[in-house]
Amino acid sequence: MIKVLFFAQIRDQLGLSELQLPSAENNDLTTLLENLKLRDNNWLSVLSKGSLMVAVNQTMQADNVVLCSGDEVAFFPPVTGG
Amino acid sequence: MIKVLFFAQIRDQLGLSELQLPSAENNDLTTLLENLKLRDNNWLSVLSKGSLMVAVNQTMQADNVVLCSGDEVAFFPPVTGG
Amino acid sequence: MIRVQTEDFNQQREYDCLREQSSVGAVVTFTGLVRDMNQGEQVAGLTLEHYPGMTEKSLAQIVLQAKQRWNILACTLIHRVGELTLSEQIVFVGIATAHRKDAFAACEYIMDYLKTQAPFWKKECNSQGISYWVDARESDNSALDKWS
Amino acid sequence: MIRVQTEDFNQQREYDCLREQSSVGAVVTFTGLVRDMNQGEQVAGLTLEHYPGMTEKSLAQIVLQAKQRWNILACTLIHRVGELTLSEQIVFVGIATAHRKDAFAACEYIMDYLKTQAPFWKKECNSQGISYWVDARESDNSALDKWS
Repeated sequence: MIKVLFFAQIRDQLGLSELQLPSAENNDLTTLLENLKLRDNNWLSVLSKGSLMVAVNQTMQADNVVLCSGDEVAFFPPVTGG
Repeated sequence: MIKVLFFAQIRDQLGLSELQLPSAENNDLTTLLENLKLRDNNWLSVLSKGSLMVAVNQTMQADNVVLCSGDEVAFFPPVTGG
Repeated sequence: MIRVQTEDFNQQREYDCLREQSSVGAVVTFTGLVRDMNQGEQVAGLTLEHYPGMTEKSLAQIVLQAKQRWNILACTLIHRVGELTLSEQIVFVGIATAHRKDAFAACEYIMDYLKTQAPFWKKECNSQGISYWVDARESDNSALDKWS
Repeated sequence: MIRVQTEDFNQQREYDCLREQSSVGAVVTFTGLVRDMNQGEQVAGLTLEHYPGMTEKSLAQIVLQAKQRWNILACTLIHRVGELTLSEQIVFVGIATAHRKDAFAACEYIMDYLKTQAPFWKKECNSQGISYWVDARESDNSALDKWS
């Protein structure tokens, strides 16, 4: 399974902070994101934002990467700490 | 009279921290400096350094300025505070 | 030394640790505080959310990059999470070096990267008691240009 | 607030004054310390000479220029004179602003100008007890280029 996390506005807008997805049908980041967008119009709109940031195993990703069972994927808005 | 001050290495090398000069014969900075250099070879050598800094009435000067009685002229090496 | 914590921190204590070595000639500190106005809103306080695990990892990476770039004798980075009220301390970056140029550059570099790379999110509360997520500032992204 | 003094100063006290206003979002401090090595010499201590009267005037001018250039909410500049031993504090510059960029820039600007314009001279004493005047560093002059 792949652990998927959502933070800040993204979590609020989806109403969900965490879910588990089967790794077989989500073998790379692009596929996983496309699968999530298919859930409904709200998921499509929230996850289609150009500003969406993605981390795989707690490292920021700009491009597609291969995913394996046990990986942790996180979606969040631009960071605003400091 | 014009008050002339020397600081740090310049003072040590001249063996003098302060002197008074008549304003009539020292009516601008260049003339005053030339008059001091005429004192002896040590004064000539110490005051001929390219790095010599000059302040008139406690403001740094890069060019010649007119001097009047009561003015304060200071000669010192490049500053090294901070 | 990197810390992510709910507790406040003490400027003097952090400064004293930074200046301990006798080779230190310069200490630069940055402290970020909750200020009363942000993006046109009168701010009463804020909540700082983060991504535990990734936060520490990304801060360690930013500090490592700074250490590879400048001669740093000591470095402290503290970021608070949770609820903060007006004028409270949010973040501390302290750098000790032999020469001032390195200390200024490393301190600003760490803040610039933290602002765009470390997974913290601010939810502000305004004077009417309304909460809202803070928008990222474009100027924080363009601040990175000077380091490339 | 500008002070030229023989006494030591306290980082926390100066920092607390700087962050007093509720509009302050960023505080940057610089502290210069007597370090153990300088220009290849093992340093035991130093004496700071200055030009009384001109010192205060030149520091005030430098701070004024910084205030004309950046939005500064509070600024503190302290420079010590007299005898200092190893690891002692020499100079403090603290800047409070709304945004961090102004605080970093103003703090470094004040130090860069102080290093080349304010009439202080250091006489170091090495570990053999020999005293000598410190040479000005060419890098301090070239540091001014970034502000023009």
